[in-house]
Amino acid sequence: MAEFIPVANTRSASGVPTGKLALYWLLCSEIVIFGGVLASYLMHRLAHPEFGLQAAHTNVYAGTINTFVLLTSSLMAVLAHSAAEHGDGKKAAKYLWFTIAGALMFLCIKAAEWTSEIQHGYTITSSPFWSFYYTAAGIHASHVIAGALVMLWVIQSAKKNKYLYRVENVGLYWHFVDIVWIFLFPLLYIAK
Amino acid sequence: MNAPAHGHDHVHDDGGHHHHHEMTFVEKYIFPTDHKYIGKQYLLTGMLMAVFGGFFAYAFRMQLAWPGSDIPLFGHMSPAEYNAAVTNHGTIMIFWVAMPVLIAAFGNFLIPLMVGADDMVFPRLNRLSYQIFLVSAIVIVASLFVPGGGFGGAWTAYPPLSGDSAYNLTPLGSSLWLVAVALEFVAFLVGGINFIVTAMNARAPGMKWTDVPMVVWMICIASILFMASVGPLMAGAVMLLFDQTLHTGFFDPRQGGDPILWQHLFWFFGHPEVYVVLLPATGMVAEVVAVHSRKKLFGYKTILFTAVGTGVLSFFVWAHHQFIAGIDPRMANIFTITTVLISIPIAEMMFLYIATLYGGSIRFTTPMLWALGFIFAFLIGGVTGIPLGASGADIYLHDSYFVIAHFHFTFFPIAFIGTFTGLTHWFPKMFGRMMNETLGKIHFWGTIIAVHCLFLPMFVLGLAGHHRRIYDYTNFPELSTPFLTNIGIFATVSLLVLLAFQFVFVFNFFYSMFKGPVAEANPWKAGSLEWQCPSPPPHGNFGEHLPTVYRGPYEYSVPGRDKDYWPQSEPA
Amino acid sequence: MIESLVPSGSTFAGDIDGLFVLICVIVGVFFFATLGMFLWMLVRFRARDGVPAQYITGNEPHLKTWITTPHAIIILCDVLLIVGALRVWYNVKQHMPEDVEVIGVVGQQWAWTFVHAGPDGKIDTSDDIAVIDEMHVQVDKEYVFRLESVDVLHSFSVPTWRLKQDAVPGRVILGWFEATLTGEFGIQCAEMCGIGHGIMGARLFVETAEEHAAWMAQAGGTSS
Amino acid sequence: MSASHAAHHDDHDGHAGHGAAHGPARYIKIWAVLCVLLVISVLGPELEIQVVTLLTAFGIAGVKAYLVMKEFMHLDVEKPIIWYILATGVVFIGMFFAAVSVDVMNHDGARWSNDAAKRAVVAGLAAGDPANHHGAAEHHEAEGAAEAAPAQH
Repeated sequence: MAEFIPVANTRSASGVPTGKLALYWLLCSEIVIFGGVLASYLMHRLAHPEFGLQAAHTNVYAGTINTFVLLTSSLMAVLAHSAAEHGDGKKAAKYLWFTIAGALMFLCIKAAEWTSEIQHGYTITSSPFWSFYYTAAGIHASHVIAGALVMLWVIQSAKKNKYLYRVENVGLYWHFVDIVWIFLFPLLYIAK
Repeated sequence: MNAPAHGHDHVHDDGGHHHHHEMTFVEKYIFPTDHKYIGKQYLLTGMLMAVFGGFFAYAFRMQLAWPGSDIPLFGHMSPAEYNAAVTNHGTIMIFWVAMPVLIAAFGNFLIPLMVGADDMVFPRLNRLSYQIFLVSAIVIVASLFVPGGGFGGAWTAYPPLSGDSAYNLTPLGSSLWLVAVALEFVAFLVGGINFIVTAMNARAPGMKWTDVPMVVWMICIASILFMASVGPLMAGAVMLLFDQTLHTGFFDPRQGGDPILWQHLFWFFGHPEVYVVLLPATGMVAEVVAVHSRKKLFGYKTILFTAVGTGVLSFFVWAHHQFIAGIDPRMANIFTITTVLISIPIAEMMFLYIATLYGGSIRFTTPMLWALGFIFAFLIGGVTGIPLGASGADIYLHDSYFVIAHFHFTFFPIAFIGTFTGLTHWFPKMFGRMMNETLGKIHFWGTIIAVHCLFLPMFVLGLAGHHRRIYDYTNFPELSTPFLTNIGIFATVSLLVLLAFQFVFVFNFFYSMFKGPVAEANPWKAGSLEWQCPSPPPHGNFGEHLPTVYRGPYEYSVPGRDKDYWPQSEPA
Repeated sequence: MIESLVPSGSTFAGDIDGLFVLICVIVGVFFFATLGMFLWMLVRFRARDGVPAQYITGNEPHLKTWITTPHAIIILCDVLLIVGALRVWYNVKQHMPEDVEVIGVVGQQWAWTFVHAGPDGKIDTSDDIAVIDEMHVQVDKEYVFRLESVDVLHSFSVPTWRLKQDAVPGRVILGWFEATLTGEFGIQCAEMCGIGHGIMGARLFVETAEEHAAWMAQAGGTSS
Repeated sequence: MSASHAAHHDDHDGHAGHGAAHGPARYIKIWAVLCVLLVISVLGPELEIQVVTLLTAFGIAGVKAYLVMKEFMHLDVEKPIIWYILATGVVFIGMFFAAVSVDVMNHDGARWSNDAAKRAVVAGLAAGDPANHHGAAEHHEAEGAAEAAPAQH
């Protein structure tokens, strides 16, 4: 099918590149989605001291390693952006592969962690804390998956040195996913 | 400055595809990326869904007027079917009729044309938005036919009723309903980003923010409102879906959850949602009033500020839907104040529209009649909202037919009168043919009279204590006196008349689409950009040379010019 | 206005009716003034041959007054409305009489259970009289109701008293009323509660002190 | 060559004057700082002092988020409109929390009390008490008992 890339896409009346502007609007909508979950969780957390006792059963080590993995993959994303900025699409693609590797590692650790928790009897229906735990982390994990898939798509054009601005945009999304986890980590794991 | 570089990239890189203008039928109509076709897809899907919504309205009004009788085309109505009908009438009319038609159809069709662009900034994302929307529409219709029947817990879906199939008895219907609503939100988030970015970035050279037509502004403000308000409900929808399917206890008090939380999550979105659909309709009315009275809008910036003010304020009022729902009564005081204050910007907006008529040369064309009808009906809807927003009076009026009458006097003008305003005005641009004025006027007068006969009596029913969503009022002796019963029958008969007049529109719409007189490029002699290209606009809208803007969109009757309009793209 | 359709049967019913009338008068004035202006313009400025439209931007001071003046009046009226609404709201929903008899109201799919305090005037004692779908109260006596729900949301609505309050499962919500009119009235559920929502009604009996005592003797006797 | 790249960069993204400040070396430095902060945020709560927990867990989360936004997302050199877009979401969520917490975060209010939540707290604390907690099975029983009790009132 013929691709039609309109002139509209190339205009920049606001001074911000179109892709980036759209991405920030997307992040705005994501902020309110995660904000809704986190605000609901926080209200319950502050009013229910028993959440702290249940949070003690979470695996802080897994959470810490996952934070480290996401921080590192964020670094890879920004290095990819740096390479793309210098016009080196191949290098950018390489760094994006590292970022995807980080996403996969994050998901594997998450899977192992959840498996162990479910085996210990802490399922999504065990208590409101565990419901929030699985829901919030699950919504976040779905964003990790989505980000990794989009990165796969970006890599295809980046390695041909095309659409290099997409490397920055997917990186920005990835940093947002990272920031969400930065807040989820203390909320779900550390605060007892 | 980077823009040409990007454009360069795009033209040369499409993975081996090359650009050609002749498109196959499938490309053009089934999977189009052209904003005009996507807009028309939204329009026709919305109109089709309106048939469902209208049919439900017909069915449950018949049940209310003649309880227990066999309803033609429906048969006997059970309480479960009644609940499913009222629930899905509300859901479909708001999420699958008002939103797709007002925001998506007109937004898609008008924004690129009005800002002088050749398409949306992300045409394929735009197509994706419609496809997700179509899936959501299929899911909501499918939810009516699953075992157990459609979801019947009201469009607000308050848990625990909606969260536990032991209470609502519709295990599949309620989950599918929720999935459909969530998918619809995703579709409009994607579409909304596209609208906002198009209006922000793809404006024609020379188009300052005060040169943007009002309807574009309104659709963008509405999209921003939607985007900023829907997040908590998206999160809530996931939580409620888990409650339904996995039996978690987010909203189930037996497991330590809180049903009030859902009400907040819902209405934090639900109230701005009213303005999400209202603003595009008022934008279209502004366009039509200006064009057909040959007048500049009275205070362009003030109208804009009232719209922004209404939008922002709409985030601070949601709990007036919950005054008596068990929220802390002290909070109700704050929300009463904010709710009553929202009357200031919205009343001012209506004043400014009426002031636009001052000194004009009003042509009573069909679109103008609809626009004037909107102002008239919306005035009724607006003033009857005040008793509901004032907490003291709301104690009695809450969840009564007064509420129904009030919000139908807002939503009917928005969703239908607004749509008819836009459709009759932009029909020549959409389809390249004129609609029949005589049939249009018959349709207008029939509709406007019938709709007042339908909803004005409901104010009386509400004051007499009729509650909403009651299957059969004969169970309540106080509510089934002959006087009240006759009012109900009168309303139902008015509905039948209203529905009958819609056939006039449907005939006019499809007949004119194929057989109407061919329209010139600018039949209304309007100044905004969409009228400066052929009717209907070709692929790419303006041909080789996209327009440059020199002035505002409402330069009508400028002294010293022989023509009473001044196209935005005409060099000085 | 409302009392011509539904009798006004509690101490605060008149306040709510009065507030409604106040609002109707204020918004009615605005509505008809706006409508009059609107219709006048439609007639005055209809298209006529040889009369072009004027070029008005909306910045002309003598025309802007027509917007800013009503704008200021609306703000004043809003203050009036808010004061009126909050006064009524405070009385009905925030004020709470002390040391009065409590009636338990429990909603469930799809019936109301009314737990009357019985002869000792205290709820949660052995002589409570629990009745399904019938509420018996004494006229001109303040009561507190204790609203609960077993399963889903319900709304305890007594149109005659202008009283409405949702029952939320897991929560206990208190309110008060004082009936002023004897007789039999309707009680409805005003919040969607499932397929039986349309039949979830109950009867309210407002009785004089003697009648109420007689009912209590009879009901207490049969129920124990 | 690098000067022309920097110029192009400024041109492209509006990162005026920051072209030199953002480079791989700096990104790695920031990453190292983030990792140190992560270690602090995990070790802080081990002291089991509530103030320290709050400061290290949430204060440092704020610092980390700030660093990622400033250094990785380059929000410091972005146009104000980006800030307005993001602030829209944050402000509305803050307002949502402020208004809703009155109902959901409190278990008692003017003329209402959330008995179900209070029961959940009691049952949850009993079940989660290390003294009698031997696994999830018992945990479930305790919850079941807590549910059954109030139904009889």
